[in-house]
Amino acid sequence: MPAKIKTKPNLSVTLAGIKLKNPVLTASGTFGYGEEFADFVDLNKLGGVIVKGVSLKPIAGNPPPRIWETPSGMLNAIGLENPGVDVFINEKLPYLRRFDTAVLVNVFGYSLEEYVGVVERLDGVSGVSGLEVNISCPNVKAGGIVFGTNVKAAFELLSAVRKATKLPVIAKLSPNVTDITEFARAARDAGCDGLSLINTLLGMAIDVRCRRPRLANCTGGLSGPAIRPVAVRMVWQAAKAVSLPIIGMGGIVTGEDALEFILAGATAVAVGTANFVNPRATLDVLDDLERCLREQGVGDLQSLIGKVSVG
Amino acid sequence: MPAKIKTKPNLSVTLAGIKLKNPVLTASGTFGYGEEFADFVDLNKLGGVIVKGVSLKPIAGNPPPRIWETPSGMLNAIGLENPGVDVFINEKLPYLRRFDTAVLVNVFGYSLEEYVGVVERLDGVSGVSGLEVNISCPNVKAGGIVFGTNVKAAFELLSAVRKATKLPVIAKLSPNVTDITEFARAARDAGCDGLSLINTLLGMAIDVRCRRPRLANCTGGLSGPAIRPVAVRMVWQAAKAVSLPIIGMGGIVTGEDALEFILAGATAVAVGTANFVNPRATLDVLDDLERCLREQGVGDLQSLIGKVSVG
Amino acid sequence: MTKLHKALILSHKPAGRGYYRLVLKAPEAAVAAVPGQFVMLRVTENRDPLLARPFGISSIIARKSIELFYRVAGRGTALLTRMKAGHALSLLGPLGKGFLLPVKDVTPVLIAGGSGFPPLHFFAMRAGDRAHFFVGARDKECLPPTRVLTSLKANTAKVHIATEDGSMGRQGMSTDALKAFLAKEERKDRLVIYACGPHAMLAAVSRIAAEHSITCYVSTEERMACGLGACMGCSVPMKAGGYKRACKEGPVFDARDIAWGETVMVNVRNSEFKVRSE
Amino acid sequence: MTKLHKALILSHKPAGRGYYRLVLKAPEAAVAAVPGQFVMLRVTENRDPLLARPFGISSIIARKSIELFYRVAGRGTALLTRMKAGHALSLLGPLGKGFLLPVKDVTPVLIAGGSGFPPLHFFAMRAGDRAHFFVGARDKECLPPTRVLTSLKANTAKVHIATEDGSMGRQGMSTDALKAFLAKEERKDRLVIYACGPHAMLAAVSRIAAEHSITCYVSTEERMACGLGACMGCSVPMKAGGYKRACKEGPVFDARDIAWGETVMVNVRNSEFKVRSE
Ligand SMILES: Cc1cc2nc3c(=O)[nH]c(=O)nc-3n(C[C@H](O)[C@H](O)[C@H](O)COP(=O)(O)OP(=O)(O)OC[C@H]3O[C@@H](n4cnc5c(N)ncnc54)[C@H](O)[C@@H]3O)c2cc1C
Ligand SMILES: Cc1cc2nc3c(=O)[nH]c(=O)nc-3n(C[C@H](O)[C@H](O)[C@H](O)COP(=O)(O)OP(=O)(O)OC[C@H]3O[C@@H](n4cnc5c(N)ncnc54)[C@H](O)[C@@H]3O)c2cc1C
Ligand SMILES: Cc1cc2nc3c(=O)[nH]c(=O)nc-3n(C[C@H](O)[C@H](O)[C@H](O)COP(=O)(O)O)c2cc1C
Ligand SMILES: Cc1cc2nc3c(=O)[nH]c(=O)nc-3n(C[C@H](O)[C@H](O)[C@H](O)COP(=O)(O)O)c2cc1C
Ligand code: FES
Ligand code: FES
Repeated sequence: MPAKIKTKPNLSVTLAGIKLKNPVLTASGTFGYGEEFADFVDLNKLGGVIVKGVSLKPIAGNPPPRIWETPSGMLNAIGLENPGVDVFINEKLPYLRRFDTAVLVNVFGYSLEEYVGVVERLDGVSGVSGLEVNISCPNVKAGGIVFGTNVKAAFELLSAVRKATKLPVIAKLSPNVTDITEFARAARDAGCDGLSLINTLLGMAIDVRCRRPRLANCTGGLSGPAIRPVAVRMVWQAAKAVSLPIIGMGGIVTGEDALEFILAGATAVAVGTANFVNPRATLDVLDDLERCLREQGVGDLQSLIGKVSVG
Repeated sequence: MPAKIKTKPNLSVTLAGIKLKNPVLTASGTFGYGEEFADFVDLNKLGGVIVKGVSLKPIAGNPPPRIWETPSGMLNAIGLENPGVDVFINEKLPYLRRFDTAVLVNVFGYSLEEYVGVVERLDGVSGVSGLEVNISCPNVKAGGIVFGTNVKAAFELLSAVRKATKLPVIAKLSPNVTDITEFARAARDAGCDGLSLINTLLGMAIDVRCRRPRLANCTGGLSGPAIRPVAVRMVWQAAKAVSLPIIGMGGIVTGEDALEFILAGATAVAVGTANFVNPRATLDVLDDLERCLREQGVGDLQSLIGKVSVG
Repeated sequence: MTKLHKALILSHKPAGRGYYRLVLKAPEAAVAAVPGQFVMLRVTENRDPLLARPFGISSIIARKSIELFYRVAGRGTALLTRMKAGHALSLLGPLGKGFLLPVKDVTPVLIAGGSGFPPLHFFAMRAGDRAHFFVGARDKECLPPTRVLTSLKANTAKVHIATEDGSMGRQGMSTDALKAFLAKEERKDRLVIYACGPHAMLAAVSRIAAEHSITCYVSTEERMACGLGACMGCSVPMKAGGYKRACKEGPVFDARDIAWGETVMVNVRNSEFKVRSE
Repeated sequence: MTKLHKALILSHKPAGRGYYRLVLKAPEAAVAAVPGQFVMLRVTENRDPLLARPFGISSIIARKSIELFYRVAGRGTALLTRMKAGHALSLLGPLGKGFLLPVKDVTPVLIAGGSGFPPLHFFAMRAGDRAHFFVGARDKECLPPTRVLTSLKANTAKVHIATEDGSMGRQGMSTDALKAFLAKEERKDRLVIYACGPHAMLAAVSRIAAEHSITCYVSTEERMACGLGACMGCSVPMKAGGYKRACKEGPVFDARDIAWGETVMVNVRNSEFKVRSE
């Protein structure tokens, strides 16, 4: 085993031009707007916060039941409930501004125009470090086809978003595709500054007694440790395909889980479902990650990005 | 809760013209050629056995390590090791013939010709009830593109296979696609008699100490309870898209798991990874399934196929 | 104020009628807790079952530990029964908004169904002296454990028991008993109803309360992932439109604010999958 | 012959030097087992960790129970340590082909490294009287537990202990001790070597055996999902080409049949992730 080192390893990374004091972020929709975790996590300690998805207008979300537990994971169909970008800016952002941490705003819409609208609204707003664009939404104007599962639609959407803001744009890819690298390249060609993956896998569970789906929405997004192997694989494929920095996520619970993503090619990682199980998960991952580096005698996390040796 | 019934519910189903005494099958590659489980399972009790994938020529498989455990699942990269179709017919099939159960032979190849070759070899061989065609293989003659992830390639392959045999042909679909219904329709249009899904999800795990993939093959197939929500969703989508009978699989451990697939639209189910954890898993699922039907006062399993009520 | 605790199991025994009584040492939580609040318990440190399970607080013992009563409803609670005294569980709480306790000269009317009695028992311990406690079940064996009924009798003005088969107390539903009680009661303006139990019962109680224009608070049971207001998974439809989070704005709501119709389905599910998993 | 048992834990205690001693009641398995065979133990009934864990049989007690020694190497073994006597575990076995025990007037040379001693201890109990047992480790604290060494001394002709730091027995590697022993030994034709331990050690031992043209059997450690020959996950590369299954044709192989080079990487992995998970 390599010699341990005493000195604190350097965990800071730069992602899409955003300086992060460490690579541990919060996955969108699993950490609210930060305030919910005030009792557990000092946000100053995190590399950054990716907030719950924000849309141009408020969205009430889906009827319950919205969640269901699955083996080592969970299904959710929240329906992107959120108070809308204006309430976000006026009531949620001020709290986040108080902390010395990067704030990435996850944005979405149900048409290209809605995406552009929310992005323009956030442009130049102080306290916003960058945008994470959730492209796993149906385009209601194009028969509900999901932007993130059609390369052309994804490219057009991301190009429009890119033009609409000066902020760093990170494309959050959907894993429900045949070839993730097509979408990674589309995001690069659209001028995006980084990638975020993976979003949830489309899943379904059925209550065998009343013979109905467990979720009122029928299908939902699968997250948690169960999907980690798929997520690591896609991050690895995307990292080989494009040189954009990547935020890796999907089932991260420990520092070693995070390190898997970094070795696969992620510059930063996001902790999602684990926050529900353990509200201190982000900090635990961070401590754990630092311990791993010390144990391995690694002085700078950067030196590990994409360093998995294949074959 | 509905009244329990005393009489034994009818579990028999007909799939692609094959009569099954019950809907519980063994998933290919997880039950060897039946003999391995002789100490635990009376094959006469099973609806059928889907044997490990068979190719035209023997295949040695991938170098170790070939497996890795993941949360509620496992990764495998066995490399389709098998003794070839002739050894299968001469040394493995005779054992299976001794039992009163359906025998589905899972076949694959690395070119259209290899598929056709093994299929022709099996045509008319006594003791073979039908073929399950694993299309999740790279076509070495076409730059290694996986048949099962390209609709056109899948259609051509399945059409050729269909023409090469009088046996029922069941197409085993890959879940690593954007839209499973495209492939369900391609299989139908190619004249297949049934569908089998899902095969494993492509995944990867990394040993963070030696910075190498956990599998010598780098990536592998994710199976087990972790993937069940994805599998149920795809079976549900495929069943809505085409009228072909479906063998549903992916993480089935209990009778209720099996019932989820049946309600989603599967006519039969296959138990895979669970056989490794509990060699009696198939029989446990069967007993459990019968108990569920009694509890719900259901006299005939057929009446539940695809009966999930949405919305 | 931290809410995450490693809580030592002080006592964990079957309490009768299918319930287990679990006493956890968690001084900070014990001091902070008010009736109607709940805790989230992790039943394993592994990845499956993944999520913590919510349980209402039944009482605080010696200002340092929390008493829970639970019934095996599925995988998580089944696993929980195996945890022995001396073992420590990760406990999150107290969570949610509790009941606001009645002002002087209000007569609290508490009504519990199914496994909904714990928060109301806690209520009775804190402000039960003038309270009337209604509890009902299909039969005797589905009522709360004897030790709970005994404690309720000691801590309230009167316990009204109803069973549908008449095997204990008056025959019929607890809501019938409530109706009868309200019929005889003159000073309805002094009553406030507090209910906890299956959705169908809560809906019925809130109708009755409305008929007599009595203020009514209900404690709802929704599936929860985080218990912290972060996952948006526990939403309850509001009459005013939109949803509120049972774990944050609830679990206690003013009955008039809830859009009862729309959640019936939820309840069917919940009850169904509780049945299933038994 | 059924191989699936619900095995009651008769005793489960730390045995020193980081090992746990686990005694499981499984009469059928106990009667059937031969040295070199192993069992698969499930550490939970839940979905995670999913797979059973393989452990070599260290001895049979009173023809009815199986003795195992294990070290915490990761999540599964960590979980296993929590299982208390009185609890029952699902046990699959005996599995694999064991050592074929030496014919009369053969002197068995047993050599164990790491946590590879249990099957060889079982061997010694059955056919150890003339055996020389070599065991080595980095230091004293990495050797097998004292009770195992004591039992080995009582059941073999001689136990040769070697530690790299000299903290116990002769200084150096067990393979050095083996070489020294072979150098002095005239009747090499009477020797048969049986080895179990880390891959690197097995490779070294098989080289030494080859140099002295002594028959050598090694027991390999591969990841296993089923233990039954069904998953093809445990394959060992053969010199003749292709692979054999450690759980079915193995875990014991004739050293000459294994393609040593190709598996080195496997071993790096195994040892690495053992380190990791400690
Ligand atoms: C605020 C609140 C307080 C509660 N207080 C108590 C109590 O004091 N005593 C008691 O016995 N039960 C109580 N419950 C119900 C209890 O949480 C469930 O019985 C328990 O979660 C079932 O878990 P399981 O793994 O055994 O069942 P499973 O069916 O395996 O659980 C699967 C999933 O559904 C959820 N779930 C299942 N049933 C319910 C339910 N009725 N309500 C909410 N989520 C559910 C589980 O949390 C889990 O996420 C309370 C629920 C809530 C929301
Ligand atoms: C035939 C055989 C006999 C064995 N006998 C013993 C014994 O008597 N005493 C003992 O302490 N250990 C023994 N081992 C090793 C033991 O199986 C592993 O230490 C154990 O599986 C580790 O599981 P874990 O969950 O703690 O580690 P994790 O790293 O969490 O396990 C992850 C996965 O890798 C597998 N794995 C991890 N380490 C090993 C290993 N060294 N060999 C094979 N698979 C591994 C696990 O089974 C699991 O599938 C034996 C292994 C084999 C193959
Ligand atoms: C309850 C819930 C809500 C989510 N909401 C969003 C969202 O609003 N926008 C988004 O891009 N991703 C959302 N996600 C996806 C997560 O950000 C993350 O990509 C996914 O859950 C995988 O990470 P995990 O396995 O660590 O949870 C949500 C996930 C969950 C579980
Ligand atoms: C070790 C292993 C080997 C497999 N081999 C094959 C195979 O040869 N052909 C095939 O079509 N599917 C194969 N599969 C896929 C399974 O048949 C099944 O589709 C998949 O594992 C999902 O089911 P499960 O989650 O119940 O295991 C294999 C799966 C595993 C785990
Ligand atoms: S349980 Fe997560 S918001 Fe209420
Ligand atoms: S462990 Fe499955 S074949 Fe050996």
